[in-house]
Amino acid sequence: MQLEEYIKKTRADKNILLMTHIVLGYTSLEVNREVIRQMVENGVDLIEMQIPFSEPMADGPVIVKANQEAIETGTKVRQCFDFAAEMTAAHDIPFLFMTYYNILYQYGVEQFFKDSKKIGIKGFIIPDLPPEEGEEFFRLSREYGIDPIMIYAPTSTEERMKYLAGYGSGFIYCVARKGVTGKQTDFDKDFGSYMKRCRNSTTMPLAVGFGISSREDVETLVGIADIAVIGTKTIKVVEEEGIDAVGSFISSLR
Amino acid sequence: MQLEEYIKKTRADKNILLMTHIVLGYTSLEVNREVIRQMVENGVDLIEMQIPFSEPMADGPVIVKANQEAIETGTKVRQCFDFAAEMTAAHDIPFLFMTYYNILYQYGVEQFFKDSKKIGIKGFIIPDLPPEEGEEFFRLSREYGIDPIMIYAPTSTEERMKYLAGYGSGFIYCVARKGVTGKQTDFDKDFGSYMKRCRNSTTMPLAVGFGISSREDVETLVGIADIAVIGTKTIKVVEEEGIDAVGSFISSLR
Amino acid sequence: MTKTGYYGNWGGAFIPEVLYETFRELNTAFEQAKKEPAFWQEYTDLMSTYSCRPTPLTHAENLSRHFGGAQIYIKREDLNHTGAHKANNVMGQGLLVKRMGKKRVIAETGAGQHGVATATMAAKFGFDCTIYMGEEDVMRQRPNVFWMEKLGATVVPVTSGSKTLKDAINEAFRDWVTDMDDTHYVMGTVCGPHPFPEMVAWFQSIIGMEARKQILSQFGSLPSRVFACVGGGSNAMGVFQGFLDDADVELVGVEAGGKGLESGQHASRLAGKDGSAGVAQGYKTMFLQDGDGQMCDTHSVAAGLDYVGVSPILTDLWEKRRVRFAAATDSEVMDALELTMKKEGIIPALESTHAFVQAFKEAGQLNEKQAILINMSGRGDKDIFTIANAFDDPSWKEFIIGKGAEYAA
Amino acid sequence: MTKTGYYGNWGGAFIPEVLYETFRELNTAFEQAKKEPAFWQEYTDLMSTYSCRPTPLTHAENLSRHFGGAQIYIKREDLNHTGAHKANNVMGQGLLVKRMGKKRVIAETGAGQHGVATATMAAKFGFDCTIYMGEEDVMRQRPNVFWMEKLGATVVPVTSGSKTLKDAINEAFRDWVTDMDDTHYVMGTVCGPHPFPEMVAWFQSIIGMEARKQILSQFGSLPSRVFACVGGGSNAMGVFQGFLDDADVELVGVEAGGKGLESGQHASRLAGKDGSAGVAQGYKTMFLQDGDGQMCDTHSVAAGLDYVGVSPILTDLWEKRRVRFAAATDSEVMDALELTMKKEGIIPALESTHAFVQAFKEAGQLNEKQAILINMSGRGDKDIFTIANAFDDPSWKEFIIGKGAEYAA
Ligand SMILES: Cc1ncc(COP(=O)(O)O)c(C=O)c1O
Ligand SMILES: Cc1ncc(COP(=O)(O)O)c(C=O)c1O
Repeated sequence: MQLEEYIKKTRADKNILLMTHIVLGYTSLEVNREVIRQMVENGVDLIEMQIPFSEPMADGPVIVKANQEAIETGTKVRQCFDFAAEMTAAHDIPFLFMTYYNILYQYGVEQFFKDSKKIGIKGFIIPDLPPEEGEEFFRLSREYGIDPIMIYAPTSTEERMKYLAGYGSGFIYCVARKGVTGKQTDFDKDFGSYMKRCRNSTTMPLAVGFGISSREDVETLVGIADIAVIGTKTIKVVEEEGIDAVGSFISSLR
Repeated sequence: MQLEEYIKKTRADKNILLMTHIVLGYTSLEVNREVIRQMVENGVDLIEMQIPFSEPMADGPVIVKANQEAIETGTKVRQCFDFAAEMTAAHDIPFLFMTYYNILYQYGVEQFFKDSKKIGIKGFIIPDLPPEEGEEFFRLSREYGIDPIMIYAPTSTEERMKYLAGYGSGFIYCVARKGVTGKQTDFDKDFGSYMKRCRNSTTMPLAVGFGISSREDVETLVGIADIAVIGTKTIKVVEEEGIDAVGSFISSLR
Repeated sequence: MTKTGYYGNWGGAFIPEVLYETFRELNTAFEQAKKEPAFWQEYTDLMSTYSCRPTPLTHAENLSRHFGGAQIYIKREDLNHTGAHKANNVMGQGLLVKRMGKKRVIAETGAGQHGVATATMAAKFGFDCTIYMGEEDVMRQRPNVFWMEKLGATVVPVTSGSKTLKDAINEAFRDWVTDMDDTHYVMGTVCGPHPFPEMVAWFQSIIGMEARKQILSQFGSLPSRVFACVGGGSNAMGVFQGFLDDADVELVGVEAGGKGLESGQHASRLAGKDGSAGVAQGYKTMFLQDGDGQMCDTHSVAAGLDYVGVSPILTDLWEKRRVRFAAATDSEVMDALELTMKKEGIIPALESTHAFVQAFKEAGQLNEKQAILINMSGRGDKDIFTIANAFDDPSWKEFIIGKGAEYAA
Repeated sequence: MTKTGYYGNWGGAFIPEVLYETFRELNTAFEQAKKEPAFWQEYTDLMSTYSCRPTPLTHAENLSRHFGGAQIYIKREDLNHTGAHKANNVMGQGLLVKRMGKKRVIAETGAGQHGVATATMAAKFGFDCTIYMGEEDVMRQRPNVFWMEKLGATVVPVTSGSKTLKDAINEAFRDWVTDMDDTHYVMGTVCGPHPFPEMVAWFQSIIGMEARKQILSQFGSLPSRVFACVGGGSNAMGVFQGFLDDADVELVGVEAGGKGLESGQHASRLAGKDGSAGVAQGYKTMFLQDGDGQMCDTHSVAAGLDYVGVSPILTDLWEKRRVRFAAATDSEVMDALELTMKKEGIIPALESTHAFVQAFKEAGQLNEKQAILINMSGRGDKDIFTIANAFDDPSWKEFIIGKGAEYAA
């Protein structure tokens, strides 16, 4: 639907797009606001906003800690929506929600779609929701026109990838390697054949995430992927160098 | 043999005899020497000298501790014999050895009799040697003419007492109550019927021990027993009031 | 879209894509094993030569007399090798791992029982072994940590989240998504994504099969009620399966009441009113969570019951009213433990004692011609630090102070 | 003069007169019970419903492969209720006590296993219970003391003599001579005055009966050698009795070698040259004593083997060369323990590990068509303080220091 179109259009001018990831409420919504501002100003093309969850099973230690602290400092799902509404209004790039399924389930899955639609969220990334469990979710995503971003893993067969692609839209999130977020990725021979498999299985744009942290990483992906996803690294930049370092970090990537 | 005769003769002048007990080597042989001197001077009629043993199963805490310390300070069986020889030479009353069977067993049972005979020991009290286990012991006691002192207990039937008497000579040691040495004894109705049973079962003199510690105790035994045995109490007197208190304690008893 | 692994409305497999193949392989191996009578035979042979199955059923005559009601029978899972029912599941999964040709196992553990059992199985089968354990549980169950290490396992203290069982599960999954080719995750209870609930229930069903036979032969008829404590629910499912088809046998699951159902400090997902439907740790069940779906901190004196979720199979049986749920508070547990020790010479694990509490409450409602059965999931030896502490035992404290001073010197 | 209760030159009943009647009564009750098949049936029923008899026989495949010799089989007495073979004897004597109508039991204990077992039996049968335990053993086996107390027993620390097992035995006798009418002394091993050696051996023979049947059915023929640790000798006698008539089965008793047979710090009465014939604690056997007959201080890392005497039955079998004796040192024991944990997932008690040491030394002398059998008398959980200490485990120490500081605060 709308995301695929946006990506293809934007790709006309850029050899690769950047999608960044932030954890809402970490270290505060004020910090998120400033980080997002700098990201957008420095040319980020899409932003996935993670609504924190107490059991982030697929995340690595940095993001786990961010989730946990965001919850501990009182970040509520309601506030995440309000903040997201503010962001979509302020910035002219697509925003996605990334979170675990229980957040939708408690909110009420349809209500979650309805409210997300209302505030202009373009896609959902739900790492613990395989198509086998997502009947309602995929029906609603068609109904509300929000892209369900499917995830490919290095362990996915081509057959499985095609099956997954049948449920998704917008783009495919290709997890660069086994494991959780936040560890460095080796772009070795296996990675090449994995990406070939991804490419063969869908015509949707491909985003690659997990362990992308430098200009070299991003360059490696040019020609192979459409979007490079920067996750853990921006959290580390803020933690280690402060909010003001985000802009220059982002602009250094491409 | 000789003990029974001695007791009967001595009893002609006294309504009850006194037998005292000491643990050899506790707190030292020097102390033993002085204690024995005072005992004899104050009219004690027989003395049982306990050769210390590491496992004094039938003794109470005071005598257990005395045994243990005597061994710890290096008291050897050989020294006990030498000391006993000195005592039998110095004092004109009968001395007995009291000990556990293992002391004889290690020494060599026959050698133990031979050496005891040589130094003039008149009797043996071995609380862990019932007639059923004492074939060699009783044979040797006849051979060497040393009286094996049999023990009666309140739990002994009259039949059993008669059986025991068949093995003993000299006198019978009537344990005044159940339990180990050193605790106060109640001379109640049961005690009376017990002593009657003892009396019925033998013509030998009767000694009563376990918990005899005062003039009143001794007086109670007059007419019932031939010998009152003072055990733990003298150890306590020495511990609490010093060696010099032994003489007056003994003379206070009768 | 095939929806497998559901029990009524509960269960499923909410897993990250990277584990899809691993689960496919596991499902295949499990389905295959289930079909082969030789596999179950191999399993029972192993359990009867390495552990001591069948475990006995003990008639608790003194307790029965004490309460003056039903005859109380105790199924003795404490006599298993490693001291709890956890051995059943673990040895069964060990056989599956051998079939699948994997060389490494990982597991989460709360009380440490499942960790010790897994480390034991790994030693026996020659697997590498890593155990994830909440840092708080590492503290309260140190003896078990010591044994796991001595058995050759690596114990990783988990410092995220509430530092208890649920966080150890998350961490085990994080290991698994990194290292699935050679590694099997030995889930310790009837929770998690399909096929775990079904698989663990299958291996644990040996408890109920034995118990049913035993009570029929020892007591002469079926029990009126069967009591089991419910952490994840594996020992409960184990014993309940022997009686599910016997409509007259009431099945009672006992959850951790902690400091009371009204206190907010408990782990009762079904017995109280605090649980709500949710999806986490790969499956759908009743969780203790807030309105946003964030999991709550739970509390129990028994580390093995201190968990936010519960078996989807039990949630289904609860919804269908086949299993009744109750809760036992920490202090009721200490009282029941003391009584059981003094009356029967039996020391149940703190987890297991929860089942005793409810059985004791109900024994008097029945008559002496009726029987009730308590599943004693494990022995209390492992809990000495917690129990001595709860009883405020002065000579124990003195002993520990002395030892501590000795080591500090 | 009838000499009963002798095994060759050993045994007897060197008891104070005050106990004569008590022993007569005990002998009568025991002789009567031995004659009644119903008594043995009652005993085995109790053991199969309250403990988990028959205990399994485990084929230790990894250890067998490791040593490349005989097939190693382990008889799993650790899986008994309370964790050791001690339960067999204690429950048997409990049934006798019930017959005799007594209401109180006393016992000595070294490692604490016999004390826990007796306290357990007393709880089950409703007897009062007092346990005598050397002060030194109270220190090194504190968890067992805690459990005994919680089971309702009074534990009396014995401060006389060397403050270990032999002194606890003396103290128990001192209690008994005071209070014999209502009280039975539950002797914990095959020592002491007749009928204890015979009685304890009889109850423990259940081990060997089972083991013989099991190895015939699992391995297909008799083992070449049977290994058991020897403290007093009850677990050894228990298993040996299954094979005494099989002349080709070599029986090996393993004593505590402590710091070495030459060190003077051990508890080897038969394996070394330091033992000599003597009479103490009511019976005649080989003791560790000096030339005067004073008992020596013994040493072993395993409290349950730390004893000056040994079963008169075993001394007879040793003299007749039917049982061979060996010794295992403390450090050999720690190595064998570590290996057994890592290879088989089994944690033998320090006592039991002595048998493993000798079996490991000899396994390679045989071929894989032959079998050896190790009697694993108990589990090692109880020894955590000793084992963690011996392994010098830093995180254990840290944990204890922390707990100590918490309690001291
Ligand atoms: C002895 C014991 N019982 C019960 C449990 C709870 O688990 P489940 O509900 O799966 O039986 C545990 C968990 O560690 C345990 O150790
Ligand atoms: C586990 C265990 N094994 C062996 C022994 C030694 O006793 P025995 O030689 O009588 O079997 C003990 C004594 O406490 C023990 O606890």
